[in-house]
Amino acid sequence: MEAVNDALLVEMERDDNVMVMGEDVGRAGGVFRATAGLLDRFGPDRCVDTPLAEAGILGTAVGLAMAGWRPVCEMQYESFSYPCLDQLICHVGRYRWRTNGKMEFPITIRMPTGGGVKAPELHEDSPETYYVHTPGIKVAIPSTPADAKGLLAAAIRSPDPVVIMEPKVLYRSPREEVPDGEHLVPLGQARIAREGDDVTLIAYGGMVAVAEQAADELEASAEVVDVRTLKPLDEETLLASVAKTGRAVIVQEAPRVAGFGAEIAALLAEKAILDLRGPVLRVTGYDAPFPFWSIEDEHIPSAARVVEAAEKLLSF
Amino acid sequence: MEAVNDALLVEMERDDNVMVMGEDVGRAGGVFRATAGLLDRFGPDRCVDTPLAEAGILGTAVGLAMAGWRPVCEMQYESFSYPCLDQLICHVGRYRWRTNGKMEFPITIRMPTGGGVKAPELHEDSPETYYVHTPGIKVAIPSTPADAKGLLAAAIRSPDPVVIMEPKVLYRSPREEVPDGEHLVPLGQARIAREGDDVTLIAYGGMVAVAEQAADELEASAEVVDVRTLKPLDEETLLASVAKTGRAVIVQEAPRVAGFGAEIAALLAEKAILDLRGPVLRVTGYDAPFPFWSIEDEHIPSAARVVEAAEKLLSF
Amino acid sequence: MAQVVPAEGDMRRVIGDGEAQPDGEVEGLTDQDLLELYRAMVLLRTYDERSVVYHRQGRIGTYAIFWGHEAMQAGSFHALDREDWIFPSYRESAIGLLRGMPPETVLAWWRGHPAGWWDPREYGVASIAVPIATHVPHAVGFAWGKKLRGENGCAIAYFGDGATSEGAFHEGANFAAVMRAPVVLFCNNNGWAISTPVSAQTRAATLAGKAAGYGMPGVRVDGGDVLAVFEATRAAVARARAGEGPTLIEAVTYRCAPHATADDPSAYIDAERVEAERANECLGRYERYLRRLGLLGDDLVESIGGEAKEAMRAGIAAAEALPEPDPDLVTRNAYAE
Amino acid sequence: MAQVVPAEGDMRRVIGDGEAQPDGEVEGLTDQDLLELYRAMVLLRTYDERSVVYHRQGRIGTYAIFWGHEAMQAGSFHALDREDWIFPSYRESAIGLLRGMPPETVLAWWRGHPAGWWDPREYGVASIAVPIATHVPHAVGFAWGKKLRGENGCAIAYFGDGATSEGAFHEGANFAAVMRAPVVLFCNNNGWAISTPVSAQTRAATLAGKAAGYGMPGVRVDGGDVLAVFEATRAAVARARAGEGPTLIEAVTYRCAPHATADDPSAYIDAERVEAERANECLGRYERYLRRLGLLGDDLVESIGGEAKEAMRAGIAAAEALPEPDPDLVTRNAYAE
Ligand SMILES: Cc1ncc(C[n+]2csc(CCOP(=O)(O)OP(=O)(O)O)c2C)c(N)n1
Ligand SMILES: Cc1ncc(C[n+]2csc(CCOP(=O)(O)OP(=O)(O)O)c2C)c(N)n1
Ligand SMILES: [Mg+2]
Ligand SMILES: [Mg+2]
Repeated sequence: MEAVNDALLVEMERDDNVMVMGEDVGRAGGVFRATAGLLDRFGPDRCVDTPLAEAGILGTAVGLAMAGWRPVCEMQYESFSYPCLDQLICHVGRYRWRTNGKMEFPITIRMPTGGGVKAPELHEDSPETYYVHTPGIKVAIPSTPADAKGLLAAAIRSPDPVVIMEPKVLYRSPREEVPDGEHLVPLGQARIAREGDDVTLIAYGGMVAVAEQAADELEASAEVVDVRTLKPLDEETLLASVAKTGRAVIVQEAPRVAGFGAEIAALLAEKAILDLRGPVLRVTGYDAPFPFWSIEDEHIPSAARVVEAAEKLLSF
Repeated sequence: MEAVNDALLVEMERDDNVMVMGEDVGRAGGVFRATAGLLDRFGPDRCVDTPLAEAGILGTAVGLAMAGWRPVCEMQYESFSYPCLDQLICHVGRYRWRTNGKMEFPITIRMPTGGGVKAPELHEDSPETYYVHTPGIKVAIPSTPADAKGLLAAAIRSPDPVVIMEPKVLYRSPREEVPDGEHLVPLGQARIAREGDDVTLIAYGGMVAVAEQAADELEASAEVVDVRTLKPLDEETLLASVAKTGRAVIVQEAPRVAGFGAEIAALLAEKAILDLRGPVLRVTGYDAPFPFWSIEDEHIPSAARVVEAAEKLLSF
Repeated sequence: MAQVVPAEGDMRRVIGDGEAQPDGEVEGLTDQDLLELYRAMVLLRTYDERSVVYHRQGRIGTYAIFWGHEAMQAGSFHALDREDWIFPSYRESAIGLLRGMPPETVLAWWRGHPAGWWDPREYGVASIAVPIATHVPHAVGFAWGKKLRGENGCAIAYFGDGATSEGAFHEGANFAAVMRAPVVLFCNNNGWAISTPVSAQTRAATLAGKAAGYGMPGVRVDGGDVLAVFEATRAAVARARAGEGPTLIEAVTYRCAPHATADDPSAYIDAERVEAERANECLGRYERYLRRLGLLGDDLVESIGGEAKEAMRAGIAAAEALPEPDPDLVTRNAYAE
Repeated sequence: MAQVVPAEGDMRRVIGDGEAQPDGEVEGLTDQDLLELYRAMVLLRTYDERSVVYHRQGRIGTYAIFWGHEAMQAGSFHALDREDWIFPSYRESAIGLLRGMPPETVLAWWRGHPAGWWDPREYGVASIAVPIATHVPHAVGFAWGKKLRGENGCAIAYFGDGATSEGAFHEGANFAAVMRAPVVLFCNNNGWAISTPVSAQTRAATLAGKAAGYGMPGVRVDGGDVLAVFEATRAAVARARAGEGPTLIEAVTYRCAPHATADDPSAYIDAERVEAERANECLGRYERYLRRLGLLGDDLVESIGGEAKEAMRAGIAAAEALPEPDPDLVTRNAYAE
């Protein structure tokens, strides 16, 4: 969380056109405290508590961008971003195209994402598919504090609209080194979180830690690829890893059907078909609403489920 | 179009709880005339011209369902359904689950879909992925007038919320036999539109005709599978076809990334891996907004692009 | 009709302060009704206070506190018939108790246990709405649907001041008016949407004033005055039943507890104002009113309070005794088939 | 200030009927301004009438007719400075012409040709908004953004009566008021949203009345009276520039053409009313006014009309002479990188 706050601070210092807006981002500093201190530092014009209206936030952000601002919009929780899908699909992803590529819409949309925090309904969704499928929108999901900072900074500087989904479990992750000052993680580059030879575990966001744990538990040597940017996708890194291991397990917390894991599987089915020594397996959430939290651990892919899939694949 | 109108008429006759609501569905009979005559026949209580507010339409439909109605909501165009995604994701797909499965929400959402009609911006999208990915929602897309009638009737009778996307090109398709009276096409059953041995062309909606044309043009023997219901997906029929041919080309008009074609490819990569004699290829729209209409034919998958993919695969 | 003492601009008030401000009264309410209202407020208050403790003890999860909102909930509830449906937000999570829902059901919800996922038909209480304002159209659709069927029953939707900024509120209110739906739109204006004051939410002088834009009446009452709230809701329900359509009620209060157990309001709240508001909180005000009327004495206060505490003790015990949920539920209930 | 002749309830009107209703006048408008307004209306009328013909000839695609809306567009436009931005809906597709945008650009849009996809900065005209009401927040954000930068320039958003039912209108209007954005919310109330009459859109007596719910002024003018529209917009723009925030203008007219070329209104429209409205349409009214003032004669009418026709002739020729679009555009321009 400090990483996100730090990225905002650095980027707002660096570029006077960057402004932060959202529900409770000012006085309260955000319900996850991502924007703490920004109001005092940059004043109420650049750190704006908005009315409670997500479509209004994103819709006015389009206009703010037209007036020369680089708005960073916070959606308080991923599930409360749904009212803004209309603006996102109709305008945010389309307006550059609508000007024949002449105008820029450097809008960043930040939101917490994912489960594992035992919260009431609609506080633990993983809606990345809605964003990734929308043309004109880039999507990144960090899995480490350093990436949370670097990807957010890259998003803010990007001339294109970028959705940054910050796994809530990351907010609670143990402190870790985050580079001071300016720190950029370019969009579009996956990260080999762990090298291995026998099977590739492909994950992003909160699932990277799960994949890493599974890699620990597996007897075989597992490579863990952290996708980091869902769009544009770093196909090269993914394909190189699968070319090496010949086996892929994709881990995705979101509901299974037409989730982003399917896109990765489709990529492999198209471009890695000769490398594959077995089926491409997906370990995912179910085609059901994220459950009441007493059983949320049954829904969120666990290391055990990943291990099981990998072992099945290894013995294929 | 008469097929849709006929299904509404038959189902409204059959069940007094069925009502139709939407923008301009009453006096005008719908901009595509799908609801023509229903106002006269069933009165303004069961064929309701609503205010211009899609989220309001779907949101009140949830309440109507709670009061015992089976609302059939029309979205005037697919792109104008985006404001209702919030209600869809937060409530329509979740409310049965939220009552521990005790209450039914038999809501049908009809919308025209797809391109090929040379209309202004935001009249030619193919947004099925947003719907399919949402838990609790079923999705069907007919490719023939008879299926347009039968799937809609099945949707209306379904205890679950169903999105029916009606390809606009179908509205303009030549007349074809549509069974009179009650006609049901059960949800969850794909259709072999054409039998063949060498390659399976998998398509739905407006792309089925494209796939069929490609099958005509191909020298090899192509099987065309019309998916019909995207969720629940008829895995069996798809897998059986690919088991036979060993080759699959998926045709999808929607933007490529994380489109529904990816889900089909992922299915094959998981469950047909030993049958596949080559990569799973997707012929899709691009990761860009549906273009201004003078070049829309470049965006929409053409028979030529499908043929090219199939030939590439056949010579793999 | 009610004898309403005008107060603070256009805000209706019935309960006086025992000094300068005289007490009014509401026609048609029997002594039994008045005590019923008290009992309801005590039950809600007890639910709320115990829940905060249970949360601290780790026995329930994050919890949305409604301390100080009891007059709004009990007062409006009392104007409803059993056939009327309630569409609560998280802030009214326990309103079902007033319909006989056992405390363990609501506690189970806050424990993330499926026993908290009730069948709305059982109590005429819709599921707790977590996303802001999106349940307003549900209430409207329900009420409209009842009307279309020629069935009795209206609906009441509860939402906050912040909710009025959402498109869903607007679309719902407009549908309600256009369809003349028998629905009461009950806005709990507690002055805050988490850390955002109502002054940053709208430039409108009042939220009740928004009603005019929909062609429906808007009423403003003192949300700390259970009788004023009852009276306003009764009138709105009467309009609804008479086929005159929806009413927007703005009940004005001041949130003097954190937004939820996870919230620390110290960064934004005015502590002095909170102090003052707590001193004048709705249950105490009503208790003093009943004492002035001679309807309530220490004994009754104690016995009603004791009953409520006992209900909660039994409730949390029952909630904790629920069997572990079936893990298979993660894949069930999304679809009928 | 303007001399406004009250008409039809609270609806402002300046132009009389040459008989019972006397003409008013608008202070500060020179003869040149008056003729400028006429020229603008003629250009728009000509654009519209020719477009319907071009559509029939298959030279443009589906087209949203704005016949009878010229007074609203030209009148409000005339109150703007060059630095002010316009956020049109499909109904104001050709409003850029008044800023010097060539007709072929707009025609190209209706031909589905990329030459119609202009750079908003070039004319201070945002892209044509197809989805209803979603551009209202854009105008609000732009105006607010200008204000935050301390730059001049306000914004005007055009939308219809139907648009007021959408959440996007509500959220935009609320943001405008809260942020005191220098923006004019211009509602073309032409009585219809395709086949839906405004009486089925809202129970509110007027759309201007919705402004109160946002704490902003609402003004109602005769949308067929170019001078009343101008005057109301000028006042709203002055408020915006003075830092007083947004204004909602409801310009009332009656749609006496089909919604678009694809629409057949015979199923729902009142043909007699259309007849009457067409007889009193805005351009003729204004022409008669100018003739009464002695500012306009047959010669000028003819020459101004001729210029407009010539502009359209040249425009359609230029649009048709545009090179076929590069098919590769299907994959370009969605992203910068
Ligand atoms: C659509 C949506 N956006 C954001 C949130 C997060 N959130 C929960 S409560 C709240 C404030 C609500 O304020 P108000 O409507 O005044 O109700 P109150 O909590 O004061 O009763 C917010 C922003 C949400 N639940 N739903
Ligand atoms: C969000 C959305 N829903 C539906 C439509 C389809 N549609 C196009 S124009 C129109 C009617 C608009 O009426 P109004 O706002 O009064 O504007 P007018 O056309 O009369 O100028 C509708 C429903 C749309 N473009 N956008
Ligand atoms: Mg509040
Ligand atoms: Mg209109």
